[in-house]
Amino acid sequence: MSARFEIAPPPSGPVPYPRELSIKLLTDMLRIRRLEEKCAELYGAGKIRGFLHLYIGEEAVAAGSLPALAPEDNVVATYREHGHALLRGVSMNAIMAEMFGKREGCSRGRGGSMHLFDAAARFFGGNAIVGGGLPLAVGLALASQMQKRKRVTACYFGEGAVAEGAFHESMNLAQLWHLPVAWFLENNHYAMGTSVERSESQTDFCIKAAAFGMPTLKVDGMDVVAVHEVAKRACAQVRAGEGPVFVEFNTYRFRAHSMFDAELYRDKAEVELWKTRGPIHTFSARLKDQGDLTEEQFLEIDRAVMAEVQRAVDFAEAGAWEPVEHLLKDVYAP
Amino acid sequence: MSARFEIAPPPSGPVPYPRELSIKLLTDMLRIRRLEEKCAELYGAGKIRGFLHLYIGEEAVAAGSLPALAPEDNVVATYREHGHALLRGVSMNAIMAEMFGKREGCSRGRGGSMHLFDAAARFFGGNAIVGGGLPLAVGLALASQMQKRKRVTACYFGEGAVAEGAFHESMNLAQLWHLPVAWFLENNHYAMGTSVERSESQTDFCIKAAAFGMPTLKVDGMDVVAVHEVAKRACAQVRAGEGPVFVEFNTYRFRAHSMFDAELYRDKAEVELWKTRGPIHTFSARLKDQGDLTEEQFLEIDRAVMAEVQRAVDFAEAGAWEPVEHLLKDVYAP
Amino acid sequence: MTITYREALRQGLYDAFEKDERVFLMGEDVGKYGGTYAVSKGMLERYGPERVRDAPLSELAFVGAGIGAAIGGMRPIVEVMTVNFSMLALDQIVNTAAMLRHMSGGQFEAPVVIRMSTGAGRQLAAQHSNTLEAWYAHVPGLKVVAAATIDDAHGMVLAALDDPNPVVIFEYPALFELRGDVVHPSVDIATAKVMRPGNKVTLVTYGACLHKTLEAAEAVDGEVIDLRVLRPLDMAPVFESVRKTRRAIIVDEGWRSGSIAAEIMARIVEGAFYELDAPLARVCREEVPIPYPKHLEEAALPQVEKIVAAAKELLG
Amino acid sequence: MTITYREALRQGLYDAFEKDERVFLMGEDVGKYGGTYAVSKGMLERYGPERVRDAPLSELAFVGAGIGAAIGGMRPIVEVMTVNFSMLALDQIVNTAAMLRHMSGGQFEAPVVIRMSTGAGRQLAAQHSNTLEAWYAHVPGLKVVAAATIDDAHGMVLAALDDPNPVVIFEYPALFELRGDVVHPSVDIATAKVMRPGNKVTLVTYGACLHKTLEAAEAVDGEVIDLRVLRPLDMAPVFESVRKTRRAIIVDEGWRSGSIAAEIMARIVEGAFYELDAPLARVCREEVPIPYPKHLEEAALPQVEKIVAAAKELLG
Ligand SMILES: Cc1ncc(C[n+]2csc(CCOP(=O)(O)OP(=O)(O)O)c2C)c(N)n1
Ligand SMILES: Cc1ncc(C[n+]2csc(CCOP(=O)(O)OP(=O)(O)O)c2C)c(N)n1
Ligand SMILES: [Mg+2]
Ligand SMILES: [Mg+2]
Repeated sequence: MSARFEIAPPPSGPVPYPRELSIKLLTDMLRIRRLEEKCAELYGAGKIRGFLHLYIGEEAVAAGSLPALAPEDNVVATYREHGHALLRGVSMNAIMAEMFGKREGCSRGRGGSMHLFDAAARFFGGNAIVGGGLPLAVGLALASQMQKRKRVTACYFGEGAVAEGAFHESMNLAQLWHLPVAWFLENNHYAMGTSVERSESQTDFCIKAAAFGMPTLKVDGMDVVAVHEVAKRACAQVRAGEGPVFVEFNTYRFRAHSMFDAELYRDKAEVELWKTRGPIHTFSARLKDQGDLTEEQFLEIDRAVMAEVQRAVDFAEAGAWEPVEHLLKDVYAP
Repeated sequence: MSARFEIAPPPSGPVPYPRELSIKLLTDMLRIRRLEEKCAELYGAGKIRGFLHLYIGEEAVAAGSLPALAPEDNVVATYREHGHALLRGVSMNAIMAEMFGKREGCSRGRGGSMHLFDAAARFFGGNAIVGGGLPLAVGLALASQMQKRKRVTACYFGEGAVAEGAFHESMNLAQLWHLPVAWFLENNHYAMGTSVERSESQTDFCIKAAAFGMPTLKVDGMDVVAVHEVAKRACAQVRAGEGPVFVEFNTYRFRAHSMFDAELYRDKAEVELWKTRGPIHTFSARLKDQGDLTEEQFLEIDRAVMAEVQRAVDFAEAGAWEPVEHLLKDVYAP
Repeated sequence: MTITYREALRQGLYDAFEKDERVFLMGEDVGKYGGTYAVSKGMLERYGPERVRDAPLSELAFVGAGIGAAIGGMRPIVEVMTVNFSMLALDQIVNTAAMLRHMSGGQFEAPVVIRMSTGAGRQLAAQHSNTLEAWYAHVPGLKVVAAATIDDAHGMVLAALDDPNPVVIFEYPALFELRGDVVHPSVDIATAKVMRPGNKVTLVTYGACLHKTLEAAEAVDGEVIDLRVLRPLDMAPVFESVRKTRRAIIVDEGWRSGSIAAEIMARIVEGAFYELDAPLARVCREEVPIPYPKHLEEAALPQVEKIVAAAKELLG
Repeated sequence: MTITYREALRQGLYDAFEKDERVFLMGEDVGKYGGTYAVSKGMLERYGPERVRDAPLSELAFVGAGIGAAIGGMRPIVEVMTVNFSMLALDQIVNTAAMLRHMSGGQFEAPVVIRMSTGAGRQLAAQHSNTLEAWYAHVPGLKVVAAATIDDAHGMVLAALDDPNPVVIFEYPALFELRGDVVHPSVDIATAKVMRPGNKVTLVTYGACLHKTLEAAEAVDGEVIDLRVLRPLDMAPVFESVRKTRRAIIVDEGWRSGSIAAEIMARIVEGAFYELDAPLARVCREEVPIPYPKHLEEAALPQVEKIVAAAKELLG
């Protein structure tokens, strides 16, 4: 079992936000959750194929951090990026169509689950190479710096990526050149079946990042409030020109790594324990406690989200296949 | 100018060794120095070609650390490895013949200056890829560990290599698996023309290594006594099964990076300042101070070394060229 | 009783572990996860974490460590999850494993076995569908083999461990459910093999394409050759076949330009030009990163119909 | 007034910097050291450390950063000191730069220019003498060019910056002292070029081998074609020439198996088989890591005499 958070109590206490913001955060988490539950179902039905990596359990990280970004900022993510794309403003329709492989998808159907892209949202993917997004983020940030734009590049990655050389080289470049990057580490404690204790000699990732001279922040990634506060602070620092910031979000995936995972490497009990800290139900409980939410309201939100999901499925179903004649399109610029 | 050691006084004080050991250390340093001065000359004469990287100024590191190793230990080095090969027991003849490209060379002439190898001495090269030796060292150490042999793998590398992903990944594996590696960082403050301040966001390399949970030691690499003491300690720890140790030797190269370097990137004054800390003259001064060495004795040692160098040149000159028919030999095992 | 290609791979690993205790397996998720593709499932329980060693996501260092361990006297089998990630480890494979023997004047060898899965066909999209056999086959000092059959899935790892050179073994997830018997428990890694005799056209291939090619051969009386070894190539059966059929097509899942197919064509034109009655042809991957949707992925890859069509065109 | 190849490369960089202020140069020791091969000498003083940016030894990340900066709207020229070290950066070049446009459905482009020196001939031994053009030319999404002349040394970087695709430029230290005039200040990166008309045999080559091939052509009335662009290939002048000479030899500094030469041979046999009066031949690097001594290095590489001998053999 993972050593950390084992006995930590679930997030609790008052939510210090206007009700509108609270409801938005809750809705955002639910949108990811319901979207992905539907994806899992559609995978079973053969509508979605290839690799599918669900974010279920980790929704507070995307939901709390993405609103800290401005439209002109950049987002770089991994293959576990449905939530990030969605909350960055890519429509659920375009995401679902992409997973179906339809031309109405956000990558014209060519990318699938692991390669969501959206130029208008400045969403730079979707990268199926672990650690592959980090150098890209360095470059995007370098461009903004040279262009003298106050633009944050937020780069999400899993803790598995920390062992890669790409992590090390990218941290050094970012700090050395004082680049405007917010490194958002989603530590869900496992890289496929490998727990952090079995892949890292140092399991405190903030210590690793601090060794580059980088300011670090660590936060409970199951608490959307904590995430949002820290993300705002990190982005403000970066935007103010103070160089990169490293944030570790401690979180957990409730589902298997991908649809091909027998989950031999962790106890059911561990998963159940983490589920007690589930970001959606703990947050709604807090909102209910303080009178910002009723069960009826919750159900209403959920119904609206489910309707959005259904519309996305319908949209994807109704989408068209890219004609085979377009196979070689966009390999090179015309 | 490099910030560190700028005002540090040259190594001084009594040498706590029996005279025999002291003379050996001095002789070893001189052997490297004279060998390489001759190489520079032979490069000018066209006898040695390709890349030639001199270790002049850094001799105390090899001279002090290699005697801490036992014959069954492994040594992995870089392209700046003449001194390491020599003090590991590769004959000067075989080294010089290698630089001439003769078949009597320690790599049959195929490797040249950057690729000295010697199986008998367990000297695993000579690697022209910066950082390339580190994963190799991890593997050699892993083999010893699995074979339950008390064997240290000493891996030398420059501070430029620290920015490479290979460094990061290798440190983690070594510490995670508790492997018997002595990481010997030769920090000469420059990677070609790039000073550490311009390549590392964190210039204290021990902090970087410590972030892997690894024990670290830092030492004046211009002081052969200090080097020897620390190397013995490090090797003892590794041999005792305490896992890897990281040692940073602070040193300086007096010559250009290679024979193609105009040295635009550093002040002459800086070089001169470091020369006052030259490992050979400061060490002989100390020996003289305490009556272990006279000028006459020094000159005698030097003459013997020069004679060894001359014999090596003669040997190399008399060596044979590998016949062209052997071009494809040893690409595959027969 | 037949077994699957996946089981054959696993059986080969078990046999190797039993035969030589210097053998160990190292790679991402080979142990506790049960193997990415369940190839090494059960091995951790049987042999323990020393010999079934999960590695962190550090392709460059753990592949390099495998090379180093081989130099140090062990017999590592390094699993790179897929050829896609092996790009991160190429430096160690080329600059150390492939070159060490020669540049040390024959003093050192690195008898490492590097297994990687390769190929497309499962809708994994651009970054997870590469076929880079041609890159590896370009490098002197490496032996490169491709397991297209149950026998080879089982036997190649054993043969590779018996070889003093670094050997890269390509495995094909597209074939994991293929069934058959282990007919020859021991195989060589030196020869190409005629898999179906035929008279009208020589069809040269390797890896997952073998099975499509065999199917296509039925329609055109093709003689099918499985290269098996991509470096060093064994051209003798190809030349022999071309002398008979006077026509050849190469089927290769790699991108067309710079493919293994191109090399085979070059060899045929160098060595058997006057035997040819028609131009050589090839059926390869289209020059595109593999798109996700099934219809586009299929269109990008060699297929039975394309092979048949190419053969018919050649036969005029 | 003639200039050297090195000066032409430098002039191309200066021109690029003057033309577009989004252009910057990034790589190891491009600035303060003055450029490993003094190509960028003086540029730091003129343009400052932002635009002439020394990078730490981190090939994967700084090449990736160049790609990212290109995506972000800049026009980076990334220098990888030599092709040997580019192995460490391949993942970013292939999985990001080459694939991004296609897998994003055409939304993003990465117009990065990646320069690297390549080739052997200066006794730098195994790890510093690779010629890996064939690897890069295998990858869809990349444009790959080789500068063999003064015009191309000068003009290719400008043309590459004008191209919306990622472009890899190979430069040849073996040619640094070559002298000539800049005759065409602007060049395309789309076409192959006949460098010497001839009648008896077509000699196709690129990079440093061009000059050896031109010399050899004198002895055998060869028509010499400089490919210039290794991906996508321009075969038209090759076909045209072969129609005339009916014979072709490819000269390629890369290892024989899997070389660019193999691809050219495959294309000729696919496209011009019936024009050929003789087998195709190639003169390539021997299949060995380059040994250090001069006589062995020379023996390993294509040389004028070998080209002449191959031509004479073909001419019967
Ligand atoms: C370079 C590379 N190596 C291996 C893989 C296979 N792989 C895909 S996801 C994964 C685990 C990554 O874990 P982590 O970074 O923690 O992210 P998480 O999946 O937990 O979100 C692995 C090993 C890959 N995609 N890329
Ligand atoms: C991977 C790689 N990148 C670049 C080079 C070119 N290069 C050779 S030595 C060197 C500097 C290395 O500096 P450092 O590691 O500090 O060792 P030093 O030369 O100072 O001993 C560079 C950049 C190389 N050989 N390998
Ligand atoms: Mg994880
Ligand atoms: Mg240095």
